[in-house]
Amino acid sequence: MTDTADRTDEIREVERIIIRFAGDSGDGMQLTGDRFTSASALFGNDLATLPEFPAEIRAPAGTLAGVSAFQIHISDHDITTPGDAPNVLVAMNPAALKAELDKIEPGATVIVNTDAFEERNLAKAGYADNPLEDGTLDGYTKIEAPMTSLTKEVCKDIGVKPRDAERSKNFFALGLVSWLYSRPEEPTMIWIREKFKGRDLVIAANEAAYRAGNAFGETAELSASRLAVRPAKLPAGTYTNINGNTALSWGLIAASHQVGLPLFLGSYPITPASDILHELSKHKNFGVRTFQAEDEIAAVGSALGASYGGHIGITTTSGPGIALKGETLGLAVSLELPLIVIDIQRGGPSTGLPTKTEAADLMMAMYGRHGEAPMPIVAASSPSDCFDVAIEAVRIAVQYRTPVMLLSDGYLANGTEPWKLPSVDDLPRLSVEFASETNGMDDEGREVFWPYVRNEDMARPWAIPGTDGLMHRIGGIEKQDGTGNINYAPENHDFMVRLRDERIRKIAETIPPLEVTGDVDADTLIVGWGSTWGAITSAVGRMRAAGEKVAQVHLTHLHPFAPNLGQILGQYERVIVPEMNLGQLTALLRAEFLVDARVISKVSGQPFTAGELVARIQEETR
Amino acid sequence: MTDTADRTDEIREVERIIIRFAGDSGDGMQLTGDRFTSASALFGNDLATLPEFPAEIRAPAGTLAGVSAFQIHISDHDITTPGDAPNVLVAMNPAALKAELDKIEPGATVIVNTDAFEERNLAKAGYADNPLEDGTLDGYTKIEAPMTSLTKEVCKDIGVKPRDAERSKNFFALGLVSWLYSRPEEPTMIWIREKFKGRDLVIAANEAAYRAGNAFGETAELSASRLAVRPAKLPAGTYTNINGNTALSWGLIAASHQVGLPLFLGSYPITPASDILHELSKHKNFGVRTFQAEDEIAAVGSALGASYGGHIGITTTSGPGIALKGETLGLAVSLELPLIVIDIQRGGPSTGLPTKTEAADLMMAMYGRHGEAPMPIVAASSPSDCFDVAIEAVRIAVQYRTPVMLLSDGYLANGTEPWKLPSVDDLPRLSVEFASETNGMDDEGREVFWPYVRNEDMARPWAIPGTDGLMHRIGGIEKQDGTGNINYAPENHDFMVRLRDERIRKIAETIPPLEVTGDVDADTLIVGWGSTWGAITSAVGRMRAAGEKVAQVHLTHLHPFAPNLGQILGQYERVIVPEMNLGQLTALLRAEFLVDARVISKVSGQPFTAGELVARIQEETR
Amino acid sequence: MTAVPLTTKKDWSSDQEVRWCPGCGDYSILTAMQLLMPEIDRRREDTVFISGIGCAARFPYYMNTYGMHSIHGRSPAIATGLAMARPDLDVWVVGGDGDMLSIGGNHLIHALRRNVNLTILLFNNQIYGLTKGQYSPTSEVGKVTKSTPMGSLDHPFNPISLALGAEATFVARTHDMDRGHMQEMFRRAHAHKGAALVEVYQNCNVFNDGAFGAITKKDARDAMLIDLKHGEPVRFGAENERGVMITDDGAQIVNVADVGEDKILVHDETADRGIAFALSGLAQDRESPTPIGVFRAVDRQEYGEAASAQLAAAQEANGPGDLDMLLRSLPTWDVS
Amino acid sequence: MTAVPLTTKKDWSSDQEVRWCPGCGDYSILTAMQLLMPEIDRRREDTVFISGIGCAARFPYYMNTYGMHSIHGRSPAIATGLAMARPDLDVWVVGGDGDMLSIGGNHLIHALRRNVNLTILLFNNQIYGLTKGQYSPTSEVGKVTKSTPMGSLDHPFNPISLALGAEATFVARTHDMDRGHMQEMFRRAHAHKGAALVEVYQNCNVFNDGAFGAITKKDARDAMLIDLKHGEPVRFGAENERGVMITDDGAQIVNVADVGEDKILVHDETADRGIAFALSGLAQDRESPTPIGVFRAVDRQEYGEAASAQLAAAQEANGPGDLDMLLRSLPTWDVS
Ligand SMILES: Cc1ncc(C[n+]2csc(CCOP(=O)(O)OP(=O)(O)O)c2C)c(N)n1
Ligand SMILES: Cc1ncc(C[n+]2csc(CCOP(=O)(O)OP(=O)(O)O)c2C)c(N)n1
Ligand code: SF4
Ligand code: SF4
Ligand SMILES: [Mg+2]
Ligand SMILES: [Mg+2]
Repeated sequence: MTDTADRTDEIREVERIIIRFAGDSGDGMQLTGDRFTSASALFGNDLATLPEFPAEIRAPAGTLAGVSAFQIHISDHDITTPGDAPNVLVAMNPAALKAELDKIEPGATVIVNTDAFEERNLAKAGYADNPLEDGTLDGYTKIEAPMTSLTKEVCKDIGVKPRDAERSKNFFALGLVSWLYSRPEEPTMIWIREKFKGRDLVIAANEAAYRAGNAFGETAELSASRLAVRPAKLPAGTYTNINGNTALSWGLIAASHQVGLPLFLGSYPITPASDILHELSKHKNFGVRTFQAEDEIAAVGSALGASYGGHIGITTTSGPGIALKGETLGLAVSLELPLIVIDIQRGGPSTGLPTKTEAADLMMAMYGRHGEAPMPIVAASSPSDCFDVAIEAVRIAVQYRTPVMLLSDGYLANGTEPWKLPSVDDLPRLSVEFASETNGMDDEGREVFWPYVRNEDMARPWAIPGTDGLMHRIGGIEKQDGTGNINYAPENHDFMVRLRDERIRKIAETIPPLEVTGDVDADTLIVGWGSTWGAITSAVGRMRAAGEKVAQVHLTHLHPFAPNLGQILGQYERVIVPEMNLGQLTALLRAEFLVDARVISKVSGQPFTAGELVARIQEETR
Repeated sequence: MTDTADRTDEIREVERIIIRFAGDSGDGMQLTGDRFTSASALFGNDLATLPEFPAEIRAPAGTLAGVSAFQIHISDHDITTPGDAPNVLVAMNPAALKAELDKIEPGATVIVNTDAFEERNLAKAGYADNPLEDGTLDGYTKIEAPMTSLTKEVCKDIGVKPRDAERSKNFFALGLVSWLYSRPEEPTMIWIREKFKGRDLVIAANEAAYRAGNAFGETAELSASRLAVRPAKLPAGTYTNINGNTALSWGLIAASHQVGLPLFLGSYPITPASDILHELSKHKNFGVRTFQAEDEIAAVGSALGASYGGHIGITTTSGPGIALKGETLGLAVSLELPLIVIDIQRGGPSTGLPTKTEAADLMMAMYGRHGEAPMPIVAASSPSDCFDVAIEAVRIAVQYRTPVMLLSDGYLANGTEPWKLPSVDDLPRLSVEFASETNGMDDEGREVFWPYVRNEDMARPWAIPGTDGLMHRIGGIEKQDGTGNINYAPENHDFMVRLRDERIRKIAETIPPLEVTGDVDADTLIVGWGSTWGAITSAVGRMRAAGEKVAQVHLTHLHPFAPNLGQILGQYERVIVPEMNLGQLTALLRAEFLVDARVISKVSGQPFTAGELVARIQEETR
Repeated sequence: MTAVPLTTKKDWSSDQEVRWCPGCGDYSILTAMQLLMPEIDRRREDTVFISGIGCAARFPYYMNTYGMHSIHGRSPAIATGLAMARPDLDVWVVGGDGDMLSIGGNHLIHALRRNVNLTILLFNNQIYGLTKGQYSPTSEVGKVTKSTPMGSLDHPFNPISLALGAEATFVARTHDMDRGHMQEMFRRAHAHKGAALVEVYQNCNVFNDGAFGAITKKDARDAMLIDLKHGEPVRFGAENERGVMITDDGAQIVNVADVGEDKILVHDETADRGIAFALSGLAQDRESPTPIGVFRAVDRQEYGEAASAQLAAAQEANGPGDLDMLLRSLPTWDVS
Repeated sequence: MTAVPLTTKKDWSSDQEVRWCPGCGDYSILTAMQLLMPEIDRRREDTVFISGIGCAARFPYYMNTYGMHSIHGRSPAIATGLAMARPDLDVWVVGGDGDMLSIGGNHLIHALRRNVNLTILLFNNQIYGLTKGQYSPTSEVGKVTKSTPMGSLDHPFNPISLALGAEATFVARTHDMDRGHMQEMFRRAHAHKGAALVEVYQNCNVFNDGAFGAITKKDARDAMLIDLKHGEPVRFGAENERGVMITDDGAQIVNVADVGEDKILVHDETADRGIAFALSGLAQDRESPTPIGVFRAVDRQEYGEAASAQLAAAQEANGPGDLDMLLRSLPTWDVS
């Protein structure tokens, strides 16, 4: 046995590694992935992650349905996706191997927990023969480790019962993988000690398992497989590894802080949006009120009630919830009150694929209300961008007194990336003033408050209950501009319908112009929105590196569009729009700008990979 | 006094008259209009009507808000609208005059009930001076009749108390107008006797009032104003005067008859859709089940449940209701069950203008569901067309096993036109077969039923509970094509999303090609959908009569479009789309066919008039 | 809180024309309210009326307070958000039997169980007024309406029973023919901390005229209205000769003379819900004696206050939110 | 109706893999049902299970019958349509406490008041299982969950009370630890004509383990479960030493010896709703004796049957629908 220091020289340096941890839901793969991510982040790699859960809470152990996976891409330079085909697969049981093998790249390293490859498990996974023996893994680098038994063994010494010891086998895997890919041990050890504080046996078991994994690498002479990825050269600053739902929650809190109004969240649990409710409910000391309503309609209703009262009313949900909120959103449009409506999109239609990602709610966001009921729409493009977009949504809502739809998706919600923390001083300065004075005169010459008088942004005054002398009534029946009185006159309705449309279009005035990246003078422009940003950016990067000319533009504002979008589109011969739907933005662009935009569509519950995008863009441009 | 026979010679013949009856909600103007309509229909005129109710049940008497109006266009030739500016206004009180005067044509005849023009009523209507005296009616032919007092007078003799007598004053108005415009008396007398059977005093009062109105014309020497409109030359057949909601209800019953399945209506009352619920609930002897649900979601849910059971499930509502049904419609899309969803559109957004018409729910019909949830859409173009479109909706639903959205609007719902009754033998023959046999094999080789196996229309089998041996489960989670088993695989989802899209597009195969009318070789094509048909047809007629070349095409199918629409659009330099919204079909056409379609938009709660359409088309084409 | 100025009915009346049908019971409820408000020690500025859609739901337009005429059935949900966000306000909810019990039934029962600080007035006319006369969830079985030409089949809700089943802390009933009683109930409901439901029997003279005539008209009241009064025996009749007794078979109407005075139930607003529920069951149709008054009034944690208390406790424990600290609350690392 | 063939549990089990967490109470409910079905005289073909969304709502997939796994909260509405359209079918509705009482609360109470012929099973685990552990409308106050880190504030519904308040004609409670009792309740509910609600206390061992342990575990049952039996005195305890008495203060738990046997309530499923309601109120927390069994079972017009009767009556009166006559039912005129 040589010592570790010695071996280090043999470690091959690579630019990037993509590892996929896969096991039974009960195997703790999400945690393992998280730990590996943390260690990599602290080490200074750029990274992106993609957790994938089964739809069942706890599907029967050992079955394909129960497989839980976590993919992480670590790199020594700026990356934007969790990677195409993984270079490494950790399979804790046969089901995991079966479910994941076709996702990884040819020649990849496959690390298996051999203990789990016994008859019952093989059968449950639907393997007639043992894939470790029948040539299934030919062409892969196979690393076989009896993780369960080795973990039990090291745990025996410290007095942990075998059944409990078994639970630590994911730390064995983590130890082994960390050794193989040169992750520092310290952060994980610290974490274990904090997390399990007071449960000394658990701490000891996990530490021992981790070290056993480490040692297994050494003893099994796996040095040939060792790789290292250097820290990335990222802009200086303090970083944290963040997922979209957390970033979104914090963005809302930040916006509330900036605008000086308390948050009120009315929500009904639904995957993958629930974590925003969970996160916000932890921050009551920020004055955040969270209300778990009886359904989605009550959720948005309560948020609207809070907005009426001068709070920033928010409602969070996923597609099915938005489908239920349509009528209330129409009311919000008519009332012209600020309201933030957050849709963490998932696979549809109907219950669809609750735990998978998709971006097919854009049209519903745009049109899912009766009558002409326009609503601004913004979309986040990466986990950390959720923070910024949340602030932008609040800005639009309070400045223009309008409900705003914010679109994110399951991929952004749970995926993570390192995020350079903004300084609080640099956050956008938002502000709003409640009305405090009368602004009209009634027939008898008395000063009164008119709720639908408009300022230069065409926004009406926000006069909250409790304000001296501004008593007024608002409602969903058509009203007269200015006075806000119920008005059924034909001309008034026509006027109001157009006014509501125009006032939303007017928001474009405060949307910064879009910037085209890549080869501005290319023939082909790739237009994206939402979470496709990472894959598109990476694909465009690869194509350009290979000498192809491509331009890219990514939209945060879906309604109204940034003011220069039409002009940009006009400059390109070919406009290609990758979307995780059947072509929703594509249709909007075609209708508005009459450009022959073409969709590259993927609706499989999975994000695009950069590789497949390159191929499909090439197909379109050939 | 000369006798009537004599005077008849003096009656001037005209092609058409447009009369608007207006009065307080309590004045019985709808009934008056109805009676005049019936008499005209029986007389053989072509006609079209437009009733307009106030939003309040009974707004305070005498106020502008309480004005109820009924417009009728009678003609000696085929007409398609209730007319532009009325030639005659009957104003039962000052509020009616004030509210309606600006709608009528210059020089029109204004018939007023002078008794109502006293101080209190003038004040309620907001008149400082009496408009009958201050020159307001200069330039109009004014006919002043003290209707209330004359009615009371003739009723005194027959023993009716003054208070009760007053209620008959609308029959006075009817008598007068019938005399002026040469309507036969008999049908009205018969109707009065039937309607009030057993209430002899009421019959006597109404008859006396009618005759008094008649006599008033004679005695007041109004012969100069007398006009007559000859019967129109309509195709031979039996006619009835029908409104859209009744036609729609009958169409559903007819479809049920043709397809041989019972109807189930789940509905929640809402203006202007409630009358379909009312109408269908009268026809239980047709095996029609109507269920007034607790809300719109339960309404569509119950209809879907009935569809699952092998009925034709129907749900009727207006915009706000559709906004609530979105989630359940997504389920229906996923379940692939027949379901008829009827939206009688009204002014929006939100509560909007409940009693006014609008056609701004097309985009919601198209996109108001989360995920990719395509649904066919059909729209009715005239009151009687509601009958045919209802049958077409049922055809599509049962043949293709899909929810279908049927769009009508407030104007069609309440407006009437003469309808040549179809022969039952000539109705479309619909048919459907329930599944009765297994169609798959399970892993163990047993014959089983697979709910998502497809026929040549890509429709899945409709196996209703109770069927021997076909037990199966369906649901809203993504399923495997064929077996219908829950399936989370990426490829399967992508496949199913595209399949659902394609199977709806495939419906185009059974949609008859569109026919262009007017000048097929014109430069300008007017594309319409829904209730604009009448106004567009009339406008195109007028333009062509004036020597301008215009082509017209009207869409019944909004999704998918008729197969030849793209080709038609491609033939014209200019595509103009009149819509009672801000340009919803326009956007769909632009996105799908990349043609520069331009909207002519009116969103005032009022239908287009032919005159204003002519002007706006000319503006666009100049 | 700002001092409450002296006001009169006129101050509480908005400038909007009242648009109910002449003779509608809603007028007398409005008048009762506008006359009552000056006596309640809240400013118009701090008062909000939230309603759904329906004739009843027009109410907020006529009150010179803050108000929202929202959408059908959702007023309890919207008001819940407002009351939670702004515990300083006085939030009233008004709606009809369709609005609150049909489409809005779920929001109502959840607001009741949560005990949100709302004063909820349910104008029960046993019909859909605004949509011109369909039966409602409180209509009697067999009702012939536009949507039920052969008579309705649905067994009605008893709003009092439903509210008690939904854990309401304050439930009362009154009727539009007795201004004093209405005002007393509104005042009590308003004073209650938490969700208070008042069912108001309201005559729709156009589509359901006289629905309550048999019990509310002056000369019927003695025999037909059981006026519940806390601490007093539950008795009624011209001579107070009838009363209510609790047995193993529930609440029974008896002749006091037959059973003896001491067997008569003494009304206790704070008693077990079962008794209030049994009392609510006495009015199963229009021809049986009907209890009015406060069925139940008990103290329980008010929702908005409890929510605010959690905010305060969180601040107490963790200090006021510090945004910078929040951003650094997950593991961080520095790149230089 | 086709003759009902002899079947076994296996015939009622679908080929789909059961996907609840190991140890979940849903398994025992499924087994109870699959074992019971062969004893109920309905064919699998005529049996339909309709559910919403949630762990409980997976139930239909596992029954070899017709079934629909619909959307969250809407199963009572969908089932209402099916039961009305097809009175020949045997329609069951299954859902969790979130599905049926939170988002679906309104549909449930309306189905109950209408008395639609549905057998409704409410799996109450006092938690949202499928969305991984938020509190539900039946969770106890103060519950710490993902969405309520400082404890929940909402007073819970008592599903039995709510159902009684909603005019239910059949209401029962059982629990997942007693197969025999479950089967008895399912059988009774199924036999009931109209809407029958059975609340099943169900353990979610992942997110709310042991919620009912204090009352349902074998050695606790004697002291903690009050087994309601029609016609029998309501007594419990190891020696049947405790019982329930009705007083002006509601239902009281007493020592039988203290009050005498004849004061003990004799359970009557058909008695006034007030008594059943008072009984339901006995179980206000997890540590108090809890009644199980049939609280109420009364006859009332079944909705679908009544609807069908109207159709028959209309045909009787007007003859079967004649389309041609219908088209000519308004005034017509001829043009030649
Ligand atoms: C979503 C929606 N559905 C239906 C309607 C139509 N609608 C308006 S009021 C009403 C019911 C009115 O009855 P109720 O609540 O009892 O009030 P009332 O008019 O009797 O005072 C209905 C069905 C609507 N406005 N919105
Ligand atoms: C419209 C909609 N909102 C929210 C959800 C998410 N959701 C699924 S199940 C569920 C609640 C589950 O709790 P319960 O009904 O008690 O069933 P359990 O899982 O506990 O058996 C929720 C909120 C959804 N699927 N659809
Ligand atoms: S319809 Fe009835 S409830 Fe509505 S305003 Fe008229 S009388 Fe009142
Ligand atoms: S989460 Fe709870 S209720 Fe759901 S399957 Fe698991 S144990 Fe059962
Ligand atoms: Mg009502
Ligand atoms: Mg639950």
